[in-house]
Amino acid sequence: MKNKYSVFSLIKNALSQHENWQQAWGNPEPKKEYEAIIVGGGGHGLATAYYLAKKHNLKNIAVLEKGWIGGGNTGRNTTIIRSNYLWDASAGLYDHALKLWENLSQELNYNVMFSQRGVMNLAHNLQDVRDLKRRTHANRLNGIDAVWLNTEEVKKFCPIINTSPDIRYPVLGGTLQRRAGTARHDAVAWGYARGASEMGVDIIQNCEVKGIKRNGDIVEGLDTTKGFIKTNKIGVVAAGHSSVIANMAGLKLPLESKPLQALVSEPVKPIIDTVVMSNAVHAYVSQSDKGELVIGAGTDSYVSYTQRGSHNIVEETLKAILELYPIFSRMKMLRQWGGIVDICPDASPIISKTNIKGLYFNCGWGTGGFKATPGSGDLFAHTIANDEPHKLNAAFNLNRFVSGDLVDEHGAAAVAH
Amino acid sequence: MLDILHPNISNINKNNIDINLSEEKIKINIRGKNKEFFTKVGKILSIILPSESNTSSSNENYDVLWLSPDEWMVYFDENKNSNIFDQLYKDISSLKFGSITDISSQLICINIKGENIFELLSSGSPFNFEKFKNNVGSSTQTIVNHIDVILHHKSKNNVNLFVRRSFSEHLYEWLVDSSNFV
Amino acid sequence: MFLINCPFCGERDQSEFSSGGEAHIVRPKQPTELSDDEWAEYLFMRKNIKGIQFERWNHVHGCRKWFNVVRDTSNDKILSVYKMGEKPPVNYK
Amino acid sequence: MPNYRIHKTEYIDETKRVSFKYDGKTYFGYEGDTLASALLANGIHLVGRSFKYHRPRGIVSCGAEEPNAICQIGSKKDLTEPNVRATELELYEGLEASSQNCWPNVKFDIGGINNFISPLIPAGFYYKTFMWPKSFWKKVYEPLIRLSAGLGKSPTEPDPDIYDHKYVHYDVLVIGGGISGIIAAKMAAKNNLKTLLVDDKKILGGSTIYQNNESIKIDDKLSNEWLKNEIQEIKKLSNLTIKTRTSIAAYHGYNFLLAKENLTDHLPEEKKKNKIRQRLWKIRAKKVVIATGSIERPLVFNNNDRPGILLSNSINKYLDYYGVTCGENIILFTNNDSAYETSISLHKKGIKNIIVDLRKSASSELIKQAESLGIKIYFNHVVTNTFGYRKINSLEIMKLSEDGNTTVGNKIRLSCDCLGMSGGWTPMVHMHTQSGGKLDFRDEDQVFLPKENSEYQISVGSCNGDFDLENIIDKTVNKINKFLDIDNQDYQDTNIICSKENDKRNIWLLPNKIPLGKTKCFIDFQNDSTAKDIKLALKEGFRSIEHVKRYTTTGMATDQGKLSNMHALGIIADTAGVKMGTLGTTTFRPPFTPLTFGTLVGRNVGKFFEVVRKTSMHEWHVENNAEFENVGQWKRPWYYAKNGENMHDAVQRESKAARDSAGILDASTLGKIDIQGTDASEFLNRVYTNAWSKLAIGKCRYGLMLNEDGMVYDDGVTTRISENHYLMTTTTGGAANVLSKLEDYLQTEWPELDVYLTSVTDHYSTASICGPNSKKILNKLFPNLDLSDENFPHMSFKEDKLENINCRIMRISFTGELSYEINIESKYGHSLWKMCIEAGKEFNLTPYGTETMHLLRAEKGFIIVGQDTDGTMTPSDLQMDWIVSKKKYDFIGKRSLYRSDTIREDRKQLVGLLTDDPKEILEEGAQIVSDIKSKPIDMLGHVTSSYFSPNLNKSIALAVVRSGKTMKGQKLIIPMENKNINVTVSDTIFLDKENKRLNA
Repeated sequence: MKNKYSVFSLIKNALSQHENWQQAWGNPEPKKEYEAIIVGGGGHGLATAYYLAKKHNLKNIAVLEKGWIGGGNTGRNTTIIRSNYLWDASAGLYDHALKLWENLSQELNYNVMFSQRGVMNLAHNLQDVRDLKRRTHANRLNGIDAVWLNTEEVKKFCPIINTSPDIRYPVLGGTLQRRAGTARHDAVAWGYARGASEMGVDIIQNCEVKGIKRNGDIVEGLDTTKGFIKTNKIGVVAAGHSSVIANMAGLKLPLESKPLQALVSEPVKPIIDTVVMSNAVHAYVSQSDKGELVIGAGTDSYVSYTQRGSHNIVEETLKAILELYPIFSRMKMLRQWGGIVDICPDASPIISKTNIKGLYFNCGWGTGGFKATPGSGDLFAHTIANDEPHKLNAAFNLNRFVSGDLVDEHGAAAVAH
Repeated sequence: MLDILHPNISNINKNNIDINLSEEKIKINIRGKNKEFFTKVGKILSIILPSESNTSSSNENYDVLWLSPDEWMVYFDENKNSNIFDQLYKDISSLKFGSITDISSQLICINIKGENIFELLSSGSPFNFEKFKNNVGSSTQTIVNHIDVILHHKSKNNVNLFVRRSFSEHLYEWLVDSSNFV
Repeated sequence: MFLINCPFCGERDQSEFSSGGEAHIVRPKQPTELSDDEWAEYLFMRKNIKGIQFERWNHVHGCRKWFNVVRDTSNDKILSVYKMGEKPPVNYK
Repeated sequence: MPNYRIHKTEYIDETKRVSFKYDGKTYFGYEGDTLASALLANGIHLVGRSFKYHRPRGIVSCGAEEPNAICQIGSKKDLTEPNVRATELELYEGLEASSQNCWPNVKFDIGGINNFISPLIPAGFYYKTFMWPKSFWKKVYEPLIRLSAGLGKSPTEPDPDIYDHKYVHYDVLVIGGGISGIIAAKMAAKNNLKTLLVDDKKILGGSTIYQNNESIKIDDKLSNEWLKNEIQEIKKLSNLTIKTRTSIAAYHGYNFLLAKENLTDHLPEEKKKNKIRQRLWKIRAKKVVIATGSIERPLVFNNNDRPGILLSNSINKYLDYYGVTCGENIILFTNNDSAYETSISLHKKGIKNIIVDLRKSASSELIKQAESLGIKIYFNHVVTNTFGYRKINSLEIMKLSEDGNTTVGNKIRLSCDCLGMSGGWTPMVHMHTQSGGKLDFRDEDQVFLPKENSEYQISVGSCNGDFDLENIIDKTVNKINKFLDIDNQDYQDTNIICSKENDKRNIWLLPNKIPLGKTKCFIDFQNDSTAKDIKLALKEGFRSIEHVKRYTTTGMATDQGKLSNMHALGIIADTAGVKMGTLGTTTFRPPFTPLTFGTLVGRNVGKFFEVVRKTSMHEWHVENNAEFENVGQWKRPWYYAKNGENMHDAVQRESKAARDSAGILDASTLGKIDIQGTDASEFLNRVYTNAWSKLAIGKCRYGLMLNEDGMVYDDGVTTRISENHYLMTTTTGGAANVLSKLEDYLQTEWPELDVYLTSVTDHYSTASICGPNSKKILNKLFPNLDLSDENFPHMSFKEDKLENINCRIMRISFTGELSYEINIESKYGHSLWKMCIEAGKEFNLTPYGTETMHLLRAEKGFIIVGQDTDGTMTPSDLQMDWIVSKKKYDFIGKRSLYRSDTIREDRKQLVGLLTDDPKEILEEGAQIVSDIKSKPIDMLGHVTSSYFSPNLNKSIALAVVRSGKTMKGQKLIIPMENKNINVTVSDTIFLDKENKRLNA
């Protein structure tokens, strides 16, 4: 690695007042032609390019990003990583990702600060208990660490939760995945960008795709704000805007794009050292390494590309937060923001070929794509390189909406993640 | 003897706000579109159904609130015309001119009056009461503290609030709590 | 929070409404005669437009009526509302 | 103790002395002070340590932009509050505040060691390290990083304070009560527009209210005198509501704004009790006038962060508003005229001061005034370094080169105890951009300005980039007249005299002889990001402003970059050689200043967190020891704990009683929809899977409703009341959704159908009596009703009266027992229930809850939608093919039942399970396998319902299992954590397969 990061390189550079650091990734102009182009420079897109270069030996690759890399949902999410999904297909997909997360900092030589502080999902009614136990059993048998905690154990694991039986929806227990946790979202995009760039991938920012050129049912290239670029393989990973790109190729996707909101509090000294999610009352919270409480809200019910969203979503979420953590009432919201997520009818993603040759889509991650970043990139790269899905993403094809073989994760994923 | 059990709502008076469980009322949901429907209703109730949104019509016996272009609610004190429902049902629903549904127990009527009632409602309702409070007879369906309500501006600063029975205690408690802070 | 002009009740706060997604997706009159692909198209495939979208809203906490809205999803501006069964305004494409 | 309060002002009530504690020590201030002004009056500048390097930091400003003076307020576990800006907190008797992010104390802070290793910890250092050895991350590095997290401390007990919300609607909202806001509000209100004026301070007037320079006059009065007059005027306007201590937090679309009003934060603790602490105003305004003013910029030079270095205008405000001087020997460092106002004010109060001005020369009225007063001015000079650890004690200045890129000549060392800096003014465009407005960049004074105003909002005054008074007043008046479409003449003849600034010179990063890498030129004080951090980010390829911000954390502290964003942008632009206008700003996200969660939630906490729905019988259940289950928003009796039973015992007792004699269930929560219209039958045909046209009047039928995707959505019994009239029941949880879905189909897909739907869920209360003795009980209640099987068979309906009150009685059964559901108007529900209990006494009529109901129906293999289904089950999967009409042309979801996946034979299907050990009760949710050794283990399905049946004296369960339909009699395994349970697939009906009990 020409620009290896370590404590030694920090010391060395400190001696020269940090004047000699090299660019983390390049800033090239687009070439005329690429073997493959990834549309979308978020975590998933950059990871796709990284694995295409690293595992499939494609060297002439470009990632096109209309703004700045990591500026979409990668930089806007609440960074929760877990793999305790219900169905085998989902569990396989997300646990593949989780295993990659566990070595990602070393693999990329970039500290993505993956923190395995555990993710706990709470149950607030009897059906929640059944659903979460079902998930816990499925996870255990799928080799995914998951344990059921009763109310006392929940309280012990996270003492600030209000587990009083007198609240509106008392905590009846919860499921805990200890390997789950959080990571530093920006670092994931930057780490993959740096890794991909070192293997020769062109990362082209401020380059918006304006059209997809086809010859019959085969793709030929992309019209962009930086001119036409030829290619026979296009992988679209443009979360939020997937339908916009699909429309350029004359495709409709089973997606709706909706604002998802999140907020952080002012930083305080560590007060919660895990991630707690609660679908029934719509609240989830963790604390960042800066000390901010990171709180995810729900999506709005309407299609919108504004990245704004309604105020009532935030209000409803904080209501639930105060129900579960009444000690946070005097904490202050520092900033709120929205991201645009594209949501599939079955709350599972699409990592798939299309009926246009050379055009691939990776989309529909809804509110929970961040956790899948490495796995998604790896499997999408496989799909693009081989023109066939990997067995771990075979179930996440587009045809499932025709056959009816959906991977319905509503029960387990509900509003969130 | 079958006792009537009212939701746990008592009379409250503070900060220029009176909150009372209203007298027992008959409420009838009436729906229809065709000419016969309007004629029949007009005849039976001696009233012309309000056709304008957010309004009501009243005579000495009945109040009729506009709910939607083909839906109204008639309400009146229980001791008056207790067979009017049967008559409406027989002449309209049975003859296929529309729909007549008794919703007397579906809704609880909470009467709120006093100078500060619109302040009170505004702590939980996004509805713009500017016009409403200046027009006696206005009616509207909206939300108060996340609960669906029908409001009827009966007389100056006197509003009948209709809420589904199962929500009524909760809403009442909220109204009482809110009246501390107007 | 949008201010939505219900064609029956007038301007109301968004919290009185629920969104019903894309408008003018007509339920096929003869579903049994459709192929799986055609049925999937009706069931799941959406334009999901960034820009001017025709969509349905329900004044669920008011008059309970469904109606259509023309809204620019890129800035959330509502350009027009019209009742069910009415023709969409022609000045929006 | 030194006293820096040097003169009286009308805003400080010197008759009201207020004592307060700071870091454990008692001090005094006066009513009218902020915590910051009181600290400064006591000579305290050092108030905190910075986040990363733990450098000593002092008060910098006097407002919301304050990055340093943030404190922990109070020490009680429930009332303490972190990160409160001392510059905004009004002083009150008994206030307790302490500094944050330092240990053991602010003067000696162990963390200060970070300042010495700062070369090793540049921006983004953690991305480059803490990776080896891998195992150290979790054990060593991460705990270390987390140890340094955060500033203040969260409360640890629930908040006793009350918060409230209120919706308001105005014609015009004016944000900001400075001079332009006051003018705008007056114009609007006088023209019959219902107007709201909000300002975050205690009193109106902005910065003009203490402006008392002779060269600035309006109608021959000092500007502050003139404005006080105006304030008196507007207070009389009946159309105008004025809210002080109220700040706009967010500006959403459609002119929906949130404002936070502080009601008790300025009161001593005993006066706060039982009052609303903060109120969130939810404002809808037809038009919004933004008059939020501007804030002064710092200047970026080496060691610009020492305590005692403030914004120049803040020094002025502390002096003229609070009567406090920030020092006795002050240097003002500026690139514009505003510092001269401060200088002249200081001079007049006898405070020695000199000016260092970046500009080569300048010649406005103000400068002439300063010169005539003999104030020393160093033009064309720059501060290159400052000295003093806990407070500034001196600094160095040097001459600037012609092009301003370097310094020339000799260092001049000047002593001082305070430095005021003014780098110009930044218009507060937050509200404009939050509303969706775009920005323009004005090169002349390097400011971002609202690009265009919409018909719904405009910016006036200095937030619009209009800086001198003449400009402010004239432009505001013109713009407001146009914006509101009025013709107000109030300010037509206003005569304004003010000093005009002629010369500008802006340098984002001031030159220095020392290499940048060895300097500490702070940009973001709180997050400790410096000019060299920004340059490092750029060097490493971070080009976008958002990248630089995130990499260096500039602008991400609790002040959200109010002081730092412009310099970060400026340095990026200069370094990258692009124009600032093209670089754009980072997004200004709500809220403008941090907003308490409590305020955002209002009174929707505790018992008002969410609606509780109760049936008419609720009180009886409470009196009879019911434990409740939450079903949606409803409270339903779960089981009745008689004589302190546990749930298992109660359910066993209840279940047995229901089958042996009689049981009674409150079924009022089931959704009920009244359906009328000539096409009611056709409508039901379309929404249910089975056929309805032939249902006779007076009969009931069970129906299954699907989603269009073919999956089971809801179920219930529907009764035909008359030719055109049905009563549909739905599940408790599904009631609202079913009604809304049916309305949707009626209004949008089938408008030709003459059908009306009306919810009557709350109109009826329902008591369901089941068991072999139920008929006898019914007979006691309805002696005139012929209950014979011939006259009143299963699945039929009768009307009868209970003491003159109409009842609808359905003979339907969810338990498999002979069973009647009595529906009565809800106001009599409680009475009905009591009468049933009374009538049933001799038959041991036993009230039972939802748990027993679930058990009883499971014995009969009846499904519960939502428990035995999960949105992936078709009727066929549930072994309910019998309910799907083959004849009907269409119904909701029909087409989906014939897709390639839904016709698969090996789908998961509902089966019964019997444990080999009849005492073993399976866990609901447990997974089912056939081969425990397969890898990966192949899960065939899961247990959906499981009970110990007292009537069968064994454990029973329902489950969904792959190809379950064909597996009857097969052995399967339930692998639990500590054991494997052997089960056999059975029929789903465990009891009374012949349905004999229905007619028992």
